[in-house]
Amino acid sequence: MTRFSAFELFRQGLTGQSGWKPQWRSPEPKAAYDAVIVGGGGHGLGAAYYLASQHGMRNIAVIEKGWLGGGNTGRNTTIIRSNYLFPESAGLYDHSVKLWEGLSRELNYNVMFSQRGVMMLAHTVHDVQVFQRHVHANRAAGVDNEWLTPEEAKAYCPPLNISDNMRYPVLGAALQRRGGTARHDAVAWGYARAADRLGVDILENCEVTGIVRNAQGAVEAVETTRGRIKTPKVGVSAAGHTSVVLGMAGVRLPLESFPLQALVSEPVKPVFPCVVMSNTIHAYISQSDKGELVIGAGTDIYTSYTQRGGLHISQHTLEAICELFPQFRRMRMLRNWGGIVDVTPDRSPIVGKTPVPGLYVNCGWGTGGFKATPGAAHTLAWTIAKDAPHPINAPFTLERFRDGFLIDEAAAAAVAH
Amino acid sequence: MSGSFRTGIGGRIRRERTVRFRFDGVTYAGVEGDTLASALLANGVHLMGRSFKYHRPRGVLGAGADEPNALVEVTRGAGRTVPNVRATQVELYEGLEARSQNRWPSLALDVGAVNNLMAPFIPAGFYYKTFMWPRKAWDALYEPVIRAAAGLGHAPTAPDPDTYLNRYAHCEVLVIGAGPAGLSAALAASRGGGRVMLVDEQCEPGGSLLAEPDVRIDGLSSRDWIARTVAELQANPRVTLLSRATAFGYFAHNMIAVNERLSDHLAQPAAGAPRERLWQIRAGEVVIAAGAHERPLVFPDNDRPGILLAGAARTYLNRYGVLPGRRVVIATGHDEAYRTAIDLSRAGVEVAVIADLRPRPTGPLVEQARALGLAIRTGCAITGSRGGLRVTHARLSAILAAGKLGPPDEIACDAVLMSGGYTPSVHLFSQSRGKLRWDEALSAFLPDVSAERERSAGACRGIFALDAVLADGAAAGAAAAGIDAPPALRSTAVDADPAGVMGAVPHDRGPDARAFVDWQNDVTSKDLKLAVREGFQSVEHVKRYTTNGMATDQGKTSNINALGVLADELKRPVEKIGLTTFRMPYTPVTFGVLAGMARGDLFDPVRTTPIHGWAVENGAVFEDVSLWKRARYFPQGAEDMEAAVRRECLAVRSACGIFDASTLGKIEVVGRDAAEFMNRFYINAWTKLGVGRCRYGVLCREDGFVMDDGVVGRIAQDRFHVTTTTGGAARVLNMMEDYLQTEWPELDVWFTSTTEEWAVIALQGPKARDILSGLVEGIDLSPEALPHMALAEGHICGVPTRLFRVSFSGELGFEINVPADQGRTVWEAVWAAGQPHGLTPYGTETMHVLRAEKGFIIVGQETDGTATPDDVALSWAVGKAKPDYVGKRSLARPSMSAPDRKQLVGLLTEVPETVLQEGAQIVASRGLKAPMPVIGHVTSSYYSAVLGRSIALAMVSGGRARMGETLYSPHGAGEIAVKVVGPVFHDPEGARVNV
Amino acid sequence: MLVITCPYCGPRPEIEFAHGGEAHIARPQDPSSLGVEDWTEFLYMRANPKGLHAERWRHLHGCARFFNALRDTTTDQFVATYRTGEPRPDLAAVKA
Amino acid sequence: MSDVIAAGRTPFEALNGLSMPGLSAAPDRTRYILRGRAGILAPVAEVLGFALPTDACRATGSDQRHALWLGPDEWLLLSPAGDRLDKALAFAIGDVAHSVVEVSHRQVGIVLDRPDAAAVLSVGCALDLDLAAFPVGMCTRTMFAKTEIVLWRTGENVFQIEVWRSFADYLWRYLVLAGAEFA
Repeated sequence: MTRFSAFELFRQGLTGQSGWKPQWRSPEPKAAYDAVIVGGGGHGLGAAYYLASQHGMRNIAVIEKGWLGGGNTGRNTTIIRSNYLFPESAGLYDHSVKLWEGLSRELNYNVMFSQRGVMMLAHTVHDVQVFQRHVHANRAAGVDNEWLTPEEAKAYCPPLNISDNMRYPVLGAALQRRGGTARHDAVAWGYARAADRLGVDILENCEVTGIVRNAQGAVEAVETTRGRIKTPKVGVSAAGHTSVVLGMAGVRLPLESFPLQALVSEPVKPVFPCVVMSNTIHAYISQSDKGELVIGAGTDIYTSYTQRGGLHISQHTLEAICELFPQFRRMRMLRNWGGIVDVTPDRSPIVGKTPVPGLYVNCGWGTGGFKATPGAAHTLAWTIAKDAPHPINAPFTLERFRDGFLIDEAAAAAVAH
Repeated sequence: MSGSFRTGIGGRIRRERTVRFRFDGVTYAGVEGDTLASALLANGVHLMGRSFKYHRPRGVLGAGADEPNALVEVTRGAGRTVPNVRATQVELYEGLEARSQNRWPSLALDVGAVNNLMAPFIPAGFYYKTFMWPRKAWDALYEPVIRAAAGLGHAPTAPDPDTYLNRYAHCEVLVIGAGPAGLSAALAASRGGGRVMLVDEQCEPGGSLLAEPDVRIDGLSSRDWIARTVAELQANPRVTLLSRATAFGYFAHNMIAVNERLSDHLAQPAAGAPRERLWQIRAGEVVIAAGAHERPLVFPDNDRPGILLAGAARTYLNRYGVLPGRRVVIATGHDEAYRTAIDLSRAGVEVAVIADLRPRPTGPLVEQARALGLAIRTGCAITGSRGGLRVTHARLSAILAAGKLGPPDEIACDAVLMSGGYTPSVHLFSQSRGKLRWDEALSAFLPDVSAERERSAGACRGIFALDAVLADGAAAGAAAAGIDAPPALRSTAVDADPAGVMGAVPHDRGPDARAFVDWQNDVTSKDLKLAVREGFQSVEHVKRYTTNGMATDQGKTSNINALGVLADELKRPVEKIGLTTFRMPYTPVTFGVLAGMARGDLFDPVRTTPIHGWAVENGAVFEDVSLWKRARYFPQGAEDMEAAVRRECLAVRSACGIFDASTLGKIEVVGRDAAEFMNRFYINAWTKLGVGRCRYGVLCREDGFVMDDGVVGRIAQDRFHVTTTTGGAARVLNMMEDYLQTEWPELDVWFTSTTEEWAVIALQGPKARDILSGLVEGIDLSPEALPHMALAEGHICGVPTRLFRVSFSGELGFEINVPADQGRTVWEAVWAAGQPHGLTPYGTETMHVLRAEKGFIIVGQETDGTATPDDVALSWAVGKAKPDYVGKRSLARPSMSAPDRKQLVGLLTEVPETVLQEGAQIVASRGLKAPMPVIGHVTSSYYSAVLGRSIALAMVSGGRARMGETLYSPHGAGEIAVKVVGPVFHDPEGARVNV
Repeated sequence: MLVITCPYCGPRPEIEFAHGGEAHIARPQDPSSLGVEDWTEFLYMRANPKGLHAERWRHLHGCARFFNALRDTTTDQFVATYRTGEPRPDLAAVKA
Repeated sequence: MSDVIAAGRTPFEALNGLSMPGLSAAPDRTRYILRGRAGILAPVAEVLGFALPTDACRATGSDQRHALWLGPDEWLLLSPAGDRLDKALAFAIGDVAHSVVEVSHRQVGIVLDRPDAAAVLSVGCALDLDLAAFPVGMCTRTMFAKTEIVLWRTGENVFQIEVWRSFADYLWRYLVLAGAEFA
């Protein structure tokens, strides 16, 4: 496989770029693998890559019902940060950020991780209390996060409106400088190419239709639209479709899948230097390398697999964007799309073993899965290889709901008096 | 005189009305009825833009919404600049100011064009393969350079002063598109008597007919037929006809979103005139008559200025009276281009040659062209062009039998007009989730199975012959209205063979030749082949890897040609490759019109209490709590918040304070099962609560975590006055209804929100009774008659009141509930009566300090959704004897009583003046480095004026077992030592409240 | 914005409604007698089907009643809405 | 400003002179929310002098008093200021399970009376206000932009709107600003 480099691009340039080979093979499924990953998004391909690169499991396959990265990997707003409140979360997401920092070179694929900084705006006294708690908690956990005054926030993001005639004036912001964005498709393709290079079979247009269990109840094989595949270990990273897949093995999950919309503006010259999030008025915005303003909207109120939401959801977000950045009011929405996000009761993911021996799951990321791609994949691979929790994903078990050890990042931002 | 390329007659323009405008600083003259593009063409200007990646000089390609090249910035000043506008859709007005984009220093001489020379080395997706070393260089060097080169126009720099409107509409039949199909559909549907809406993107109805002056329909000229049809529609009160209104989104359950542009076309919009309006239309039936887009030909150097679509050229001629050039080459694989050739030669343009890819084109149009003596080369491919900022030559080669090409020759020309055929616009149909089918003969995807109550008509479903289009529209409109179709109309139109070509034109130009598929994003057939070579087989992958179809035209001209190239490369039939998803919006939509009226005051409702006006007049500083404005503190003179709060706190402790508690949620729980419901719902026991008594209630979620709290008063055996937190009011009421309606419907109890029925005046402090005594009637305020946690109904200042003796401050306290209308009157009366006693108004900040001094929690501050009643020292409130209440079962889980749970404690800093930061973390020892084991966090922290020192509440692991321990809180560099104490700092025995 | 047919008020715009999650999950009569697995099932485990889904809605900004609906989560088309307490309609009947 | 509006129901024109033809404050009213089991229908009819509406989203009344169906067991009773009904209702209804709660001050009334009233409301109300779909006599809770209202059509071009007092400013401003286009 040809290494990617500026030199190679130049060399190929002399021959009309005609020498490039497929970035990954399109093999026929084998009869059996040592492990099968269900879901060809960043999480699943990453898990396969780490199984092969860290745990020496080369006889494995990733099965994807559509095209690689066609799920939430290719449908999100690519925000990456680790300034979560609870140490369990900060641990998992920061593990991810550290992997992001070396990912382009590790995969020899430029995923364009851009540490432009993620700024979370506080609009109420309660926001200030919550975000300052975040700052303190992150510092103690070794995660960078700092408090900015409104003036400092504007200095960091000049387009920001900090006038106090806003309905909800900006009272300050929490800034994580190591946060930023990455090129979502490249993450899936980069992991696919690197995993393929290590011998992993990537099977596109291959939908899992059943999970076969032996007399002891352990995983024995998966039925797919391309035939039965024997395997003792199945890792599921199917995002919004996880409930359906695990249902095939009789596993019920505390998950609901909601439509999540995002949109981009027409491309313009650089105008927005960082990522800005406002949980209070629901605005999430950055600018892509291409020049588009990338904006995250909220979820619809009902569960759905249509990958389509209501216009009023996008309107709600653009109201907020236009208040925070009134000069963008004349910008134009170019493209709007929907994903399917699987949400748990405590808004934290489930990563690890299931009640079924040999069946592992990585789900429940809600709206935050992209940023965790390398970390979740890396620790899931460990769990699959060793059939044991990784210290970092150990708190994110399914059992936490039974035992009441919730990691409730959402409730932590509960509304006060 | 308005440009040398203007014809003497014809078109729908008003030649006599000259309109002056500026493009890149040069003043030009156009005429009324022009678009920016037609006016520039009339002045011989084809060069209108630069491409996204290679910065190649580009001329206008089309004449409408599909334009990928001619994107400009139109400005009316800093706050009124719009980037990336299609010159083909900008209606000319006097003084219009437009700038070209993505070039420096000028459109003609653009340094960025160096990328063009780099082209061989920066193919599709090149950035994935490089810029990886050294790591820092990506953020510091590569990315900034890439970003600066990318992007098209500039974002506006000042706030947009214009207003945007919203309108919900409903109709029985919505027709989208006012071309021949849409007009016929609307006319037919209107006869059904129902409400009909007809929306059209252009400035006047007519669609493709606007470029067909010579066709006669039903015995009338096309112009007269349009006029007659529109007149009948406008005369019908049940019909709404919208122009400049683009249906951009098709949503579930037949909701169509339409963007109506109201003032952009005006030279001088009236002051305050709204700019755009969003229509959200719920239609019983939808007729899509969206027409079709012409396909360019994919041949080497097909992107030079002066190379445009043949149909577009015909539109410029027939609608705008503009000639695309003096000597043109027509390159086509489709009959329609012959119409252009015929009309142009009649207009005096020299048609050098018609190069037709098809071996033996036939049909009336071809014959007409022959009859006119136009040179036609059949089986002839266009394989290149020459020229700098304008095409000068077309390169033609005969296609030999073996698929080989004959020797090329170059034809001098100043314009090349091309056509590969027409692609039905199935955007909205696909958005509606309808299923498409591939039609090999038309090489087009056509609507097949509908998902909504919708039907397509005319060109957007592959019907092109005018008579058939008119009939199809009428049939669709009638069917949508549930009536019989009217008799078909006849026209004089000459029909074209609808079949065309797709994909790349064969050429002999070698590997470096670039044949553009997506003009704006500079995607060539080579790029598509590279993507396939690199293993990207899914059409979605190819799109994302090459960015084909992702530009601001969303692939209107490029998608089908790209499919053609892919099909050849993958050796797979098109229908097996499939199409990328059509996404909302059809054309870009202004953020502002989607945000609509929701700005400033109207962004969210501003909720204020009946006493708000008094607080404003008395200098209160406010804070936002959910939708409410609450007085935070009342500074005097130059006081800052800290000083004001210390003064307010001392006033309450020493004399009396008055506080507006009206925002607290209130719910009247009424019915003979009221107590039973309260028992099942709240953790407390209610049966024994006597009438006239109050109790502090705590509510858990079913998972056992504290959700809300508040004082509950029993007004009668069957009536409770429940209070909630300000932010929790709606949540609690919803949860009550949920349990009652779906779990306990047998209970005779009802809930009514009374939050806004009552104004609530909190009077707190040792002097409270003295102040009140002169004001109340029929209420005995004595401690015996009205002890702490009792309530009485009577009158105050002649107004009926529910008087609660409760205290959130630890002082003697009353909460005076009066009907909201009288809230301010009573407040002012109490205020006056309090003057001799040093009554002081205070806000939420002081309220927080006072309750913290007493160790009272605030839900959402001490609790964060993971705290049980016991965690926050409220287990005393639990009705232990009750068999069940919401959350009880969850609280029985072992983890809920684990000794290491975070528990509410008080913290005292070693240095009394040191005030901990709220949210600060708690650790067990000094000198820890991150990541450090954290055992708790500070939830509330203030300076207590009455205690003369700082106090803090915290949630600390196993906190109650740590009384007296010294712990540490990392602050900045070092840490602050704190002593763990009980959460009640002031008057622990509660003497002051029982007086 | 969906159109939802309230069993009391008829077809209404989605913005008047609140979604209530999976339908037909009755709160146990005596929760304290439930084993931890059963309680966890009641508390957290939810059907999340791709296809027909029985779910609760509340006409919050209308008649304020809770009711149930059968909706296809792959198309968002409603098959039926019915009042709280009524059994889940069997599809054959609905189609008829 | 809501207090200005509500105290004695000062006309809305007090809102920075924001006004619109046909938009006015409703006269002062006494309001109750009546809930209860079916058995209350007869006794309540006795007190009101007319039957409670049992058809969804319909209002009944005399020229003085009106009952608006808000839900299958929920009615909004409107009567002139001072026309207190609670004791009479309680006495008449007796043992039948019910709830009467006064909400006179919780909300305020707005009247929109102009030929294009339905169109004006359509700037913020997603309901179909065509006479066929929303006839005279229909009433319902619904949303107007971001506030809940009770919308009651009392004439072909006359709508009565009941809104919680602290949302009244918002509703009024929105109507006046959005209504400007109708002039």
